[in-house]
Amino acid sequence: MLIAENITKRFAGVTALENVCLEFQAGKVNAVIGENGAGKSTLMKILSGVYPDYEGRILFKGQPVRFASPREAQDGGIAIIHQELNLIPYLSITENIFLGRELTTQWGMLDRKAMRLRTQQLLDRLKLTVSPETLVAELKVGQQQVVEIAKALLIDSEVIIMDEPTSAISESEVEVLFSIIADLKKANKTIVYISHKLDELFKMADRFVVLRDGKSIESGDMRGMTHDDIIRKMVGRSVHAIRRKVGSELVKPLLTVKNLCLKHPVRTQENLLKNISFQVGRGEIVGIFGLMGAGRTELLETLFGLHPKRTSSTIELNGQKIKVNKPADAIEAGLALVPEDRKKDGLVLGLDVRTNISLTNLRSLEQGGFLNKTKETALAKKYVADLKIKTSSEKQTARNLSGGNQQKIVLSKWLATNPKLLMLDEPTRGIDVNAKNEIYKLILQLADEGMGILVVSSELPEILAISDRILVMSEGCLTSELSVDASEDEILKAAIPQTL
Amino acid sequence: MQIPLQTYRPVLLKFQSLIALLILCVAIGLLSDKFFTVANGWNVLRQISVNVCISVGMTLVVLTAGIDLSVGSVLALSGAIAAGLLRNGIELPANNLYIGFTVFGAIVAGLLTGSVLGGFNGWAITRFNLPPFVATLAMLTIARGLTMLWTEGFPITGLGDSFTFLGTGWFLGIPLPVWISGGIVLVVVLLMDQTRFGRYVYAIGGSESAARLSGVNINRIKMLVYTIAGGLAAVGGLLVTSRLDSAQPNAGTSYELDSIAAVVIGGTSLSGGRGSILGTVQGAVIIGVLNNGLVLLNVSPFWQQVVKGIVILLAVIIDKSSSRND
Amino acid sequence: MQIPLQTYRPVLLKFQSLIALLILCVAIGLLSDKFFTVANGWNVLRQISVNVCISVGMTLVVLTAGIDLSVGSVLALSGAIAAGLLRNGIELPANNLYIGFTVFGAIVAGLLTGSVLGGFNGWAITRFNLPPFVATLAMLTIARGLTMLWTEGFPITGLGDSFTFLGTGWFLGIPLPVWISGGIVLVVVLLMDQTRFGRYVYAIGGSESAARLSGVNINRIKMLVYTIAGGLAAVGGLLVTSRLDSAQPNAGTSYELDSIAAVVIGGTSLSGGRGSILGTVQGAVIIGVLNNGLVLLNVSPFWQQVVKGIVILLAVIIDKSSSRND
Amino acid sequence: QKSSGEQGPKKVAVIISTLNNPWFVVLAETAAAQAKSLGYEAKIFDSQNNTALETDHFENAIVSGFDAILFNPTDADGSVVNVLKAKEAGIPVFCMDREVNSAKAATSQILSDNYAGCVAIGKYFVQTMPKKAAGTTINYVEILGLVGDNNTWNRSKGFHSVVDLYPNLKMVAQQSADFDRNKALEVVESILQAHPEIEGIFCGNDAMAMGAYQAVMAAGKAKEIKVYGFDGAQDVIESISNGKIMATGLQSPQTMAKTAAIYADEFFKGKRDFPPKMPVAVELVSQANITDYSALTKRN
Ligand SMILES: Nc1ncnc2c1ncn2[C@@H]1O[C@H](COP(=O)(O)OP(=O)(O)OP(=O)(O)O)[C@@H](O)[C@H]1O
Ligand SMILES: Nc1ncnc2c1ncn2[C@@H]1O[C@H](COP(=O)(O)OP(=O)(O)OP(=O)(O)O)[C@@H](O)[C@H]1O
Ligand SMILES: O[C@@H]1[C@H](O)[C@H](O)CO[C@H]1O
Ligand SMILES: [Mg+2]
Ligand SMILES: [Mg+2]
Repeated sequence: MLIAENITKRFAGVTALENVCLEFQAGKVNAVIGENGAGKSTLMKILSGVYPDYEGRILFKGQPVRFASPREAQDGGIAIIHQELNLIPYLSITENIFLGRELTTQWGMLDRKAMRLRTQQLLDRLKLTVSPETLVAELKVGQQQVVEIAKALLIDSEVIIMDEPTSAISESEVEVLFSIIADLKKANKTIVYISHKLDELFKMADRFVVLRDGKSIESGDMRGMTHDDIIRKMVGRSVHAIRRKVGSELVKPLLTVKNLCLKHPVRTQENLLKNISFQVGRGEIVGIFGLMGAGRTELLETLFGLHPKRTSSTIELNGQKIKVNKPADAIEAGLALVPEDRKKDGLVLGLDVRTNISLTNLRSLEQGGFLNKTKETALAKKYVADLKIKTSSEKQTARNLSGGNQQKIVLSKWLATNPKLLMLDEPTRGIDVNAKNEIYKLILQLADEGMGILVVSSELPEILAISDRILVMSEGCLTSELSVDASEDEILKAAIPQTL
Repeated sequence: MQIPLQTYRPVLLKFQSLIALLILCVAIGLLSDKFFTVANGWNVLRQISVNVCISVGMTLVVLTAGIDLSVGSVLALSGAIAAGLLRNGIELPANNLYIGFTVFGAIVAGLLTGSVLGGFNGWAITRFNLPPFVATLAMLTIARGLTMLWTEGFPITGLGDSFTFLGTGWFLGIPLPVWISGGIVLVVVLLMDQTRFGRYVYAIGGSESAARLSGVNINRIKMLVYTIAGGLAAVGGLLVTSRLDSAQPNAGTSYELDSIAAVVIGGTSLSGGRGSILGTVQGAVIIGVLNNGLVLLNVSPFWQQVVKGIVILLAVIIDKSSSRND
Repeated sequence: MQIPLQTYRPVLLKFQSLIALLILCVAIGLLSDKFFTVANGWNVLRQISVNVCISVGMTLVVLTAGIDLSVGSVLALSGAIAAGLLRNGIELPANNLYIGFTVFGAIVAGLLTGSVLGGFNGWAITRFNLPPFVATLAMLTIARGLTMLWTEGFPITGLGDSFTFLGTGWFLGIPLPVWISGGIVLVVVLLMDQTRFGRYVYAIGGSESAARLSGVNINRIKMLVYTIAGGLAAVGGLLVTSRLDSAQPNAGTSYELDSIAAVVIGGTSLSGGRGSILGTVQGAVIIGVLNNGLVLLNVSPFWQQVVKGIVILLAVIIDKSSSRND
Repeated sequence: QKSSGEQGPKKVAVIISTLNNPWFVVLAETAAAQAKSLGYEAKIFDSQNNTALETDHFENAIVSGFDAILFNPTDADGSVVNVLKAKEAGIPVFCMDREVNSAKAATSQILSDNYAGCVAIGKYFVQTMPKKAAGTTINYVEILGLVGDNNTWNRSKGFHSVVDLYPNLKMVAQQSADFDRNKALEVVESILQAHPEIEGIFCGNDAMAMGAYQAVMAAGKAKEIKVYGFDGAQDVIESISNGKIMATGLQSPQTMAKTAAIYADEFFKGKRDFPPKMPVAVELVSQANITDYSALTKRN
C-alpha cells in the first residue's frame, strides 16, 4: 500500500533517517517501534508531506508520489495525527477539526451548521462529551488529543498515521480509539501506529517495523512476539523491567497535607480540590491515580505554591508547618515539581542543557555576585553522566533533544536542588521503554536514599510498578488509599466519577 | 461543569472594552453638556473614521501575530498619489503623452498604491521570513521618502468638489466618512466571521505551525492580510486628503501608534490569534471620545497628554479586571 | 557529528549582523574617502552613544518578550528634570525654601526620574498584567506631557561647562559619551552573561511558565528590567541634554523606533528569550553608520529615507540568510 | 446656532500648529493671555503639526460654541477647508504667523513673511561671506527644516533667491535636520567630516542654528565657519551678541499674537473691515545691529 524506499533525511548536522526501507500494508495496523529519537516522527512527517525535501522514494498504491505539502498528502489520502498537538488554542473544536477543509455554502460563506453537526457526530463517535463550540484552549491535554483524532477521521483517508495518539488520553478513551481502529481495519484502511506503550501494540498491531538510530532494522508479524523480543529489537539488547520490592516497613512521615482545598478560578464558591489530606513518608513512593480531569495536576501545583490565592490547607514537612505562597517558597522548603507539560513548563526550550539544569540552582553557583561557569558546567556534566542524558554536549539547545532526554533534564534540574520531596506529574509520558526504565530506576534509587516521592500517572501499570502506596482521586476528592496489592479493578472503581 | 464558562466568555470578549467606554462617556457627559449632542456625536464618528479604517487592517495583521508600522506613511503616499494624479495627471513629454485622471481613476490609483505597498510588506515578510516589525519599519521610512519625492515636499491642493465630497459630504443624514468606515467594518467583520480567510487569519495567529500542518497556505494569507492593511491605509489616506482638500506630505505621521492602541485597547492580543474587529472599533471610539472630551473639557494641551495616557491605562486595566478569568 | 555545528553556531549568532555592517561600511567607504577616518569614527560612535544606551535597556525588555515605547519621552523628561534642577533648583516660596542642585545632584535626579518612570512601567505591567505595548504607550504620552509641563514648552539652556563636559568632553582620546555608553554595554553584558539576573531574563522570555516553576520571581525581574530600561533612557537623556547644553522639550521623539530597530537588526527576537546586547550594539552601529554615510554622500533628504529603509531591509535579509541554519 | 453667546464671557480658541516648539508656545500663550486680558475665555488647541487633527479641533471648537479662532495653520493649503468651515458657522478666524492660501476665508491674516525675511538673511550672508578673488569658490551648507513643511521651503527659496545669484558661492551639502537641535548637531558633525572646508551654514530655524554652532565649535572651527539662523529665538539672540552666530530673522510672535487677539476683540465690538493681510516684518538681527536688540537678550 505505502512503501518507503531508501529514505534519507538530514537536518542541519543530524541525519534523522538513513536509507530507510519499509512497507505498510492495507487492512492492517502497522506498528512503528523504536526508541526516542529513532526517527519515527520524522518518517511520518515525510510520508504525510510535512517535509518535502528528502532523498529516496515513496510508493503509494504502486505509484511513486512526492507530496509537497500536508495538503497534498491529505488530498492524496494520507491523514496523520501528529505527536505534538497541532491545534489552534483559541479556535473551537469545530473550527479546528475543519481547519483547511471548511464547508461552505453556495455563497462561499462558511456553513457553520453543517460543520457543527459533523463535529458533533465525530465527538459522539469518540465519546467526547463537550460542546463542539468549546475553545480548544479550555480542553485538557487528553481531550485535545481526542480532537486531533477526530480531525484525522474527518476525511476518508486510505492511510491514517497515528503518532502516539494515546500519550495523553485515559484508558476508556483508548478503548474507544481501538474500536475505531478496528472499524477502519475492516474498511481495509492502512493504519500506521506509533506508541511507546507496548501493551497497546500487542493488543492492536498486526505487523511491526523497527527503527533504530534512523535505520530500518527489521519488520514482521506481531503474532508470536513477546515483550522482550520487541524491546530487544528496539534497543538492540534486552532491558529488564523493574518492580519495587514490596517493603512495608514503617516509614517516618515526611509530608503531611491536611484539608487542602482549591477554589475554582472563576466560580469561586466552587472547589476544584476538596478537603484533601494525606501523608508521604520519607523514602516512600506514593502514586496518585485518577482519570483525566480528576485534579491531580492541580493538587501538585497547589502544593508547589502556584495557586496561593485560591488555596487553603495545612502542610507540614518533617513535622514543621510550612507556608508555600510561591514556587520559590516550595523550593526553599525542599519540594520539587516535574510538571506535566515538559516543553512548556519544565524547560526553557531555547536555552541549552546546562542553563536549564542550573536554573533552579543559580544561587549556589554564585561567587561574589557572579556565576561560576566552571561549577555550572560541572553540575550539568554530572547530571548528563549520572542520568545518561543523550546529548552532544551540555551546550546543546534543549529543543533539539528527544522527549526522554528532555525529561531527564527536567529531573536533573530538580535533583540539583536536593529536594526532600519530589513530585512527578506524568513523568514518562511519551517516553520509550528504555528511558522509562531508567527513570523508574532513578525514582527507586532516590526513594532508597530517603527522598519522598509523589507520582501522578494515568498509567496503571506504571503506578503499580513503582508505588509503595496508591492514592486515587476523582472529581477533586481523594476517594481511596490503597496498597500496591490492590487489584486494578479496585483502583479503577475509585477513580470513576460518581456524578455522571 | 465547563458550560457556564463558555456561555459568558465570548460575550465578555466581544464587549471587552465597552465598560471602559461607558464610564468614559458618562464622565465626560457629566462634565460637559456639549458632549451628548447629535452634532458632537457625528463629529466624533467622523474624526475616528480614518483611524477605524487603518485599525481594521491593523487588526488583521495583529491577529496573524504581525504588526504594521507603515500604515501612516502608506496613507500619506496613497493620498498624495491620488491627489497628484487628479491634479496633474501623468505627463510623458518624451512621448508627447498626457494621461488625465478622473476622480474615480485617482481613487483607484490611490487604493492600488496602498495595496501594492502592503503587498510588498507581505512579500518581504513571507519571502525572507523577516520580522514584520522590521519589514514594516523599513516601509515606514521608504513610503515617507517616496511621498516627499512625489510631492517634492509640498502639499497638493485644489482637488475639486467631487473629490472632497468623499471626506466632507453627508448621505442620508450621516457623514460619508462614517458610511465608508462603517461599510469597511461590516465587510471585514463578515470576512472574519463567515469566510475561510477569516478562519485562517485566526488560525495562523493562534499557531502558525498547526495552521501549516492543516494545509493552510500561510504565505498567501499573510500576503493578503498585509495587502488589505495597505489598501485600508489607502482608504484612510483618501479620506484625509479629501477632507482637507489637500494631500499633506507629512500626513499620517505616527498614526501607527494610535492604530495599534485602538487594536490593543479593543482586546486583540499582540501575540496573535485572539481579538475582534468590533473590539478594535470600540478601541478607536475610546480614543476618539477621549480626544474629543479632553478638548470639550478645556484640558490644557500639556495636561491632555498626561490625562490621555492615564485614561488609556485605566481603560485597559478595567478591561483586564472585568474579563479576568484566571 | 553535531560538533561542527555547535562550534560555529554561537559565533554566527553573536556576530549575526556583522556581515551586513561590513558590506555597508565598505560600500560607503568606496563612495566617500571621508568615511574611514579616525575623526569620523569617533563621530559615529559619539552619535550612536545615546541610541546604544537606550537600546541596551530595550534589549533587556525585548528579551523578556516585552517592549518599551516610552524610552523617548522618558529620555526627555529625565534630561529636563536634571537641567531644570541644575538651572533653577527647587523653590518652595511657601516655606521660604530654596534647594540648589550641584551637577552631581542634578544627574542623580535625572537618573532617578528615568528609573522611577521605568519602574512605574514595570509595576503597571506586572501588577495589572497589562500588555507592555499599552502600558508603555501610555507612559510615552504621560512622560511627554510631564516634560511639557515641567519645561512649559521651552528649552532649558545654559547648564554650565561641568555639565556639558559629560556630552562633549574627551578622556584619553575618546569622547566621554563613548566611554559612558561603552561602560554601560560592558556592565550589562556582564550582567546578562555572568549573573543570575541575566539568566532569569532569558528564562522569562524563553518560557515564562517554566521560569515561574523554577522559582524565579517573574514580577521582580520584570520590574527590574523596566527600571533599568528607564534608567538607561535617563542616561541617554543626560547625554543629549549635556551635548546640546540644553534640555529640549521635544527631545527623543520617536527614538523608540530607532532603538527597537537596533535591537531587531541586532538579531534579538521580539518574542523574547533570544538575542544579545552585543548584537544590539551592532544594530545601533549599522543605523549610525547609515545615517552618517547618507550625509557624507550628501544624499538628498528626500531620497535618504528611501535609501535608509531599503538598507535596513537588506541588512536584515543578509543576516537572515547568512545565519539560516534550519 | 451659538448657544453660549448670551451668558458669560465670549470664548476664544487658539489653534496652534504645534506646541512642540517653543516659538509656537510663545505665540499660543501670548494670544491666549492677550484674549484673557481683554476679558474673554481662551483655550489653546495643539494640532501637533497634523492637518487632520487641526480639522478635528475646528469641528470641536465649532460644536462647543467658541466665538472666535486665533489660528496658526499647519499648512497654507491644507488648512483652508478648516477656516471655511468656521466661516460657514459664523466664527471669525484670525491667522497668525502662517497664512492660508485663500483671500476670503480668514477674517484677517497677521503674517510673518518668511520668504522676505530669508531674502534679507541671504543678502547679509552674501555680504559676510569672505571676499575672495573671482573664480575662487566659497563653500557653504544649508540645513533644512522638516522637508514636508512649507515654511522650510519658503525660507529656503527666499535665501536662494539671493545667494544663487553669486556663482562663487557653492552649496556643497543640503540636508534636513527636522527643525531639531540635536539632529542638526549630528548632521553638521557628519557634514564637517565630508566638507571641512565650508565657510557658512544657513539653517532653517534657530534651534538648528544652535545645534550647527555646537558642532562647529566642537570641531574647533568657530572662527572659520559662520552660522545663520531664523526665528529670533532667545539663545540665538544671545549668541549673536556673543559673536557666536552671525544673524537670524527675528519674527515677533508676540506682536502677531497680540494683534490677532485685539482684532478678535474689535470684531466682537462690531468692527468688520479688517485688512485681509497684515504683514509683520521679519527683522534681520545680525552682528551689525545686535546692539539695537540688546533688550531682547534677557527674557522678560
Ligand atoms: N527539526 C529538527 N531539527 C534538527 N533535528 C531534528 C529535528 N527534528 C528531529 N530531529 C532529530 O532527528 C532525530 C529523529 O527524531 P524523531 O522526532 O523522528 O524521533 P522519534 O522516533 O519520533 O522519537 P520520539 O519517540 O521521542 O517521538 C532525533 O535525533 C531528533 O533530535
Ligand atoms: N485554568 C483553569 N480554568 C478552569 N478550570 C480548570 C483550569 N485548570 C484546570 N481546571 C479544571 O480543574 C480540574 C482538574 O484538572 P487537572 O489538570 O488537575 O486534572 P488531572 O487529574 O491532572 O488531569 P490530566 O490527567 O488531564 O492532567 C479539571 O476539571 C479542569 O477542567
Ligand atoms: O518660525 C517657526 C519656527 O521656526 C519653526 O521652527 C518652524 O515653523 C516656523 O513657522
Ligand atoms: Mg516522535
Ligand atoms: Mg494532569
